[in-house]
Amino acid sequence: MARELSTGAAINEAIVIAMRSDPTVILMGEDVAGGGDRSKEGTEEMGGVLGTTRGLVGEFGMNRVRDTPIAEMGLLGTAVGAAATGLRPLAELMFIDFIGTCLDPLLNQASKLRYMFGGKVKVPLTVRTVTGAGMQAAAQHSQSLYWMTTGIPGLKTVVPSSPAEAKGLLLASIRDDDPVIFCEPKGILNQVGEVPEGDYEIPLGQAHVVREGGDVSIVSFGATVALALQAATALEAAGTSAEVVDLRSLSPLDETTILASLEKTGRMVVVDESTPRCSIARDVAALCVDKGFDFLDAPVKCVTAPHAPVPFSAVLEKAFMPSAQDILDAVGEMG
Amino acid sequence: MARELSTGAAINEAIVIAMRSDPTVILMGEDVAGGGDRSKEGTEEMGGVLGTTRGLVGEFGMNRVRDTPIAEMGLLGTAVGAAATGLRPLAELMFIDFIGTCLDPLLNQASKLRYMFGGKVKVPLTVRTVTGAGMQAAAQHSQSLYWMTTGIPGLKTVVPSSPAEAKGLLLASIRDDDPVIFCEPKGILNQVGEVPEGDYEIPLGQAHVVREGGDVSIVSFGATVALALQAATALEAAGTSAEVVDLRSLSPLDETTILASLEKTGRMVVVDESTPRCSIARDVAALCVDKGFDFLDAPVKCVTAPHAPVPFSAVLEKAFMPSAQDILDAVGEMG
Amino acid sequence: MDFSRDALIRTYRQMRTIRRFEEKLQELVAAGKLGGFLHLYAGEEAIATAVCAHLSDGDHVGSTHRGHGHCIAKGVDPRAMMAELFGRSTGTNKGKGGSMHIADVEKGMLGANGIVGGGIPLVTGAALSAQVRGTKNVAVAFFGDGATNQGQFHESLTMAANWKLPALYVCENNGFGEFTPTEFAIPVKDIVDRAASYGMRAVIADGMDFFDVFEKAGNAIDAARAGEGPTLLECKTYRFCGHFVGDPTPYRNKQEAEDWIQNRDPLDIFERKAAESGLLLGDDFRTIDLEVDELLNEAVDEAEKAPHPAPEDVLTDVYVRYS
Amino acid sequence: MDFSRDALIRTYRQMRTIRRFEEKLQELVAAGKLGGFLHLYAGEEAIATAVCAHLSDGDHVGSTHRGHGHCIAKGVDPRAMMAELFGRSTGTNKGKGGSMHIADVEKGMLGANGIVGGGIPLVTGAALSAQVRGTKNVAVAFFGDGATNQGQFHESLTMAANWKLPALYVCENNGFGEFTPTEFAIPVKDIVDRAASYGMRAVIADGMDFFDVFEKAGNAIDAARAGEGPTLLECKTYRFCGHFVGDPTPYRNKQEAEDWIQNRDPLDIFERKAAESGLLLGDDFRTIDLEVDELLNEAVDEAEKAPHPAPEDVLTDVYVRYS
Ligand SMILES: Cc1ncc(C[n+]2csc(CCOP(=O)(O)OP(=O)(O)O)c2C)c(N)n1
Ligand SMILES: Cc1ncc(C[n+]2csc(CCOP(=O)(O)OP(=O)(O)O)c2C)c(N)n1
Ligand SMILES: [Mg+2]
Ligand SMILES: [Mg+2]
Repeated sequence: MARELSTGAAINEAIVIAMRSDPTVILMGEDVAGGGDRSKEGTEEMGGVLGTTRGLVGEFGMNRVRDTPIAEMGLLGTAVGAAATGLRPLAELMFIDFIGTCLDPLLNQASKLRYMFGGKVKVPLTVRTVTGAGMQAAAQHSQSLYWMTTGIPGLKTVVPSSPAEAKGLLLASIRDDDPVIFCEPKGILNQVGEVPEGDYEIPLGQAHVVREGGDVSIVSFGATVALALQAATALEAAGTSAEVVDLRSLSPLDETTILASLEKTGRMVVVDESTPRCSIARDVAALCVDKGFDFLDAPVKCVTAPHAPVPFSAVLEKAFMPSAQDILDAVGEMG
Repeated sequence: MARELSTGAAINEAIVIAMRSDPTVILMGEDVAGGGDRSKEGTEEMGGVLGTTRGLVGEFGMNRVRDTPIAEMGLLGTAVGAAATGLRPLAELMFIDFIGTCLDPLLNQASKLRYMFGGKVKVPLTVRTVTGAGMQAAAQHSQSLYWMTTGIPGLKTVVPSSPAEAKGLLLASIRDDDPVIFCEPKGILNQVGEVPEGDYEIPLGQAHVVREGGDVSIVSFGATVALALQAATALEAAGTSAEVVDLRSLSPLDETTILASLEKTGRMVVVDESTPRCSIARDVAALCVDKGFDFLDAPVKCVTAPHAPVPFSAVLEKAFMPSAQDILDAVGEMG
Repeated sequence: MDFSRDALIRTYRQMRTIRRFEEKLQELVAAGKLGGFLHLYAGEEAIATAVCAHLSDGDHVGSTHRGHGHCIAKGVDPRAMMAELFGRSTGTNKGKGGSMHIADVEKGMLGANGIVGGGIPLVTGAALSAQVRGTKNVAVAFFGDGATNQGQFHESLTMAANWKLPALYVCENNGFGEFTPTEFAIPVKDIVDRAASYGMRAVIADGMDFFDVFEKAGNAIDAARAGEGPTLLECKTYRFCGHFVGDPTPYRNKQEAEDWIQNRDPLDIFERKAAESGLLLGDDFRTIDLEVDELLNEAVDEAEKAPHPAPEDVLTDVYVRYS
Repeated sequence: MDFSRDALIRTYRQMRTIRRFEEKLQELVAAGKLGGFLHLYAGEEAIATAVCAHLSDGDHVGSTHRGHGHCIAKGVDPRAMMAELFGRSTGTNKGKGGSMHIADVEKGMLGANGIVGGGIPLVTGAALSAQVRGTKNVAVAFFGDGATNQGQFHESLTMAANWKLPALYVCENNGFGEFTPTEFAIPVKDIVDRAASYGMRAVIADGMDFFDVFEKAGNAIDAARAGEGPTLLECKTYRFCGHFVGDPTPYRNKQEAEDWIQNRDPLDIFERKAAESGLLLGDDFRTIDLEVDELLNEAVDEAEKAPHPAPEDVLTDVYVRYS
């Protein structure tokens, strides 16, 4: 049980389990193998631009592991069609920034087919994608656009915060009968942690109280959970007991756990790597001031990136990304 | 001055004024003429699927009025390139739902070029588009996706609420040196109202207090302003004085006017035609519970559509769309 | 002629049903009874009918905003379709879809589609599904000339060609994309010219002639089932009505329109050719016409009497599982 | 040979600068001094150099993630580029862009682009702008073989062909899209086959031979300036390094790579042909090599000493006007 894996390796393991346990699961994406099965040519496949899918074409073959052309609209649209006709595709959108080239299959097809058809179809599609800043990858490879898929009814959006969470949430996502956008924050991809062996699912729509506390709630998800925990440690040293909630899935949103935490502490900070406008942070803050109004002892603070594209320079990128210090400052400002 | 026009006609007038006053303004879109200048063929152009741009190709010619193929990615991408190289394009995206086929030029190019280039370029592009439900146009032709463009730093998003507002805001948008998404809600397109003659601009980023009141603030925009006013009338009859704010532009957002109204009334409803998650309504609510916390006497209520695609049936579409009654209910629930 | 009397009757009945279904819609709109955007297939009936004659329920079809003909040809019940257009809970889509989204997955009908080009990758995915699962099914995308300018067309055909998918891409070249003539919007003379970009087999058919489309679609579908990959089939046709119901067509050349409508009606052409075979007589056609009329009158009556969805249904069918 | 000694020197210096600039980057990455994603142009230098030789600052160029060569060839200052890669405020983009976004609009360089295919419509827009404003300028898009599968390619070329825009589309076919061989991803043998979809003029050039690209690009650009519309120019080339700096290239055939790198280096080919002209001698080349080395050593020194942006700058340059 003390086995440690990186998030990337945990995801690879989840995919293997899903593909072994269900022959209708297929993997599609750009370079998910890298020119197909190369084992016979004396060369090796890369297994995705970050190596996450290495080895899969060897086990599952080219019928079930499909390198697509660089054509995201075709890739996702085809995955939606396959999902509506008997397969359970796991599609890779290399970086979520590329959603600009393939929003239609998500916005107007995957999310709406079931509803438009009066409930007479299901679209069991999962789209894995990488989100977030921190690698100096600049404005077109660093965005945290999960707010965009969260805002689309009919889609589910999941963001794991650790290797073990990634494995269990990905298995649940693949097996979910609705379309799921599964986000892999850059900040956790190389993180290493204990990962249970075997097949397990973490249900969608259930937030996780990562740390209990009574004075202030810090709602976070993905790479910001670690920041929240750091901030909680610092706050503890200063005599403030912080509760840290990991949302896990942004849609469905576990309102009950959020409101229960607020009821307990009366004070709320929401931490989100994305830019502020129409963000998850502000969405959760709105929930608090509606259904949680009676619990509120202080302003709800949103800790997000600024309203700007992601800059390249390391200095600017650091200024751009939310930090544990920003959370402490937010708690301080609450009075 | 008692001249009345429909919103569509007011927009047509604004385009004529903008094109006459600046030769770098061009108009591009699908069927904005309809097969080019047909005056010589004994046939007539439609001037857009809703007729809004009728007559323009006759005055400005085919060099400046460009029917594009049904290729939104090419249409908007080309408009961005033209905007960065000396033109001031006004592009038409027929319905905002089609943003799925052309998000990249907005998400990754128009909004980011200036920032990525270190401030050394400007992109004076305006995209006109139609939003909203109410015509039984169903799930792929009825969305209110302005929240999506509002969440993208580098873009501005404008939603007018009447013919006169549409004219002045469109002129300001076209002449703005940043990329602007100009939304035309279906609910106001056929609305008729007084429209001043001549050239005038309504500045972006300034909300408008449409009706003053002291007991509750109703923040609205686009087609929901009329609902807010209806509700205000009903509330007045019941002894509650409502202040109605028309946001006009969603980005930039006029925080000052919103917070001033909240300070005055202590109670806030935000009305938004879109679905709830990551909506403008929740974004404004989050503002209120942060910077306006001390003013709040009650929960902030969001009146939006439900978290669902837009249904076709008239009965369901009515249930889907926010109404004046929903606003009254929200005020009632505030206690 | 390789057709039996039964097959000819079936075919004519289908084309007639499509035509009459839409004539009903025009009447109903004029009477203020129907809402929403309606795009009529009139003039193009031979295409859907001929292509779908080769398909079974296990084969998938994807359609467009102009989808009534494809639905009927693929076996969707016109009564349920009519109820759908009335927004009733007995409709194909329980009233949630309307004209641009009519679907019946059990019949292999993957939906009309309001996004130009949006159905093309869905169909490509259905073909991928057939290939991965090792069935002998095919998938067919119907789309317009204008749709070939969409990136979704290009990306989908690239993938289908790379993978030799069992797919058929049927372009209904009806001379217009909305109000813009095809030659103004597309830089090549024939849509089949575009297949060179995918090294894809491509064939032109006379979209007004059921028999021509039947033969060419049949060859392409046989090839697809045999693992020989996809085909692009261009059917030359003409849109008899405006782009949508209510379009006054001021942009269209009256002469040209008259010529197509008077002289090249696919139902007339079919009737003439079928009559030449001697298997069907003029009276047979008129009998079918009456039967079709009756069916559709009933469909309208039923639809008008059918229940509306309940307002609460606005929130059902969004997800399979909500938590 | 139609080239003067000066032109040959200028050309060689440019190709050498591109090559050496990127060798420096590799050294700097190895030394842990540079961050971000870096895609090297090594092996493809002849293309950018030959195409841009026909352009002035008023002509626009759009590039890709692999943009260093296009920038240098279009006249962007390598010192400012180096400073940009170090993220300094003296960089071309004030440190906000980095390798995938280097731009210099005054030089007509519309930016590298991190979105595959994303630069193609921007360039099409620049060509539209030239046409609407009635200038004699042209616009050139550089993109890879993989990018031709993008919808943006298809939609842009359709528009350019419809409107006869003064544009040149240069496909750098380097055998790979990331790790996937071109023949695996694209269903046609030559990229020029795709031009049939637009009725567009199309030409293949040897991308390793400056002189061949120069001639063919020149003809296409002259045609564009003369109002004869766009051309698709396919340059056959090879990516000497991995897809990005750090890519161990396990997927690539070692023999094939060796062959291209040893026998078909565009700098060697240029040197051989230029030397044959008798206008330049071996020593001339070596002198230029030294000058280029010096320039780039200085560029690195300067960049390392240049100031970082201030953290507050994270919020500047988002809008022209904020209210
Ligand atoms: C992505 C997208 N762009 C634009 C439209 C608006 N629109 C609906 S039908 C149509 C014309 C389609 O032309 P064509 O593909 O030739 O089909 P036809 O209507 O002629 O059958 C357009 C532009 C749309 N529905 N979707
Ligand atoms: C829209 C989009 N999809 C995918 C990527 C990831 N990506 C970056 S470069 C590249 C390969 C591009 O291949 P090609 O066009 O042949 O250019 P080359 O790298 O060979 O110069 C890919 C897939 C991207 N940046 N943008
Ligand atoms: Mg058409
Ligand atoms: Mg390549």
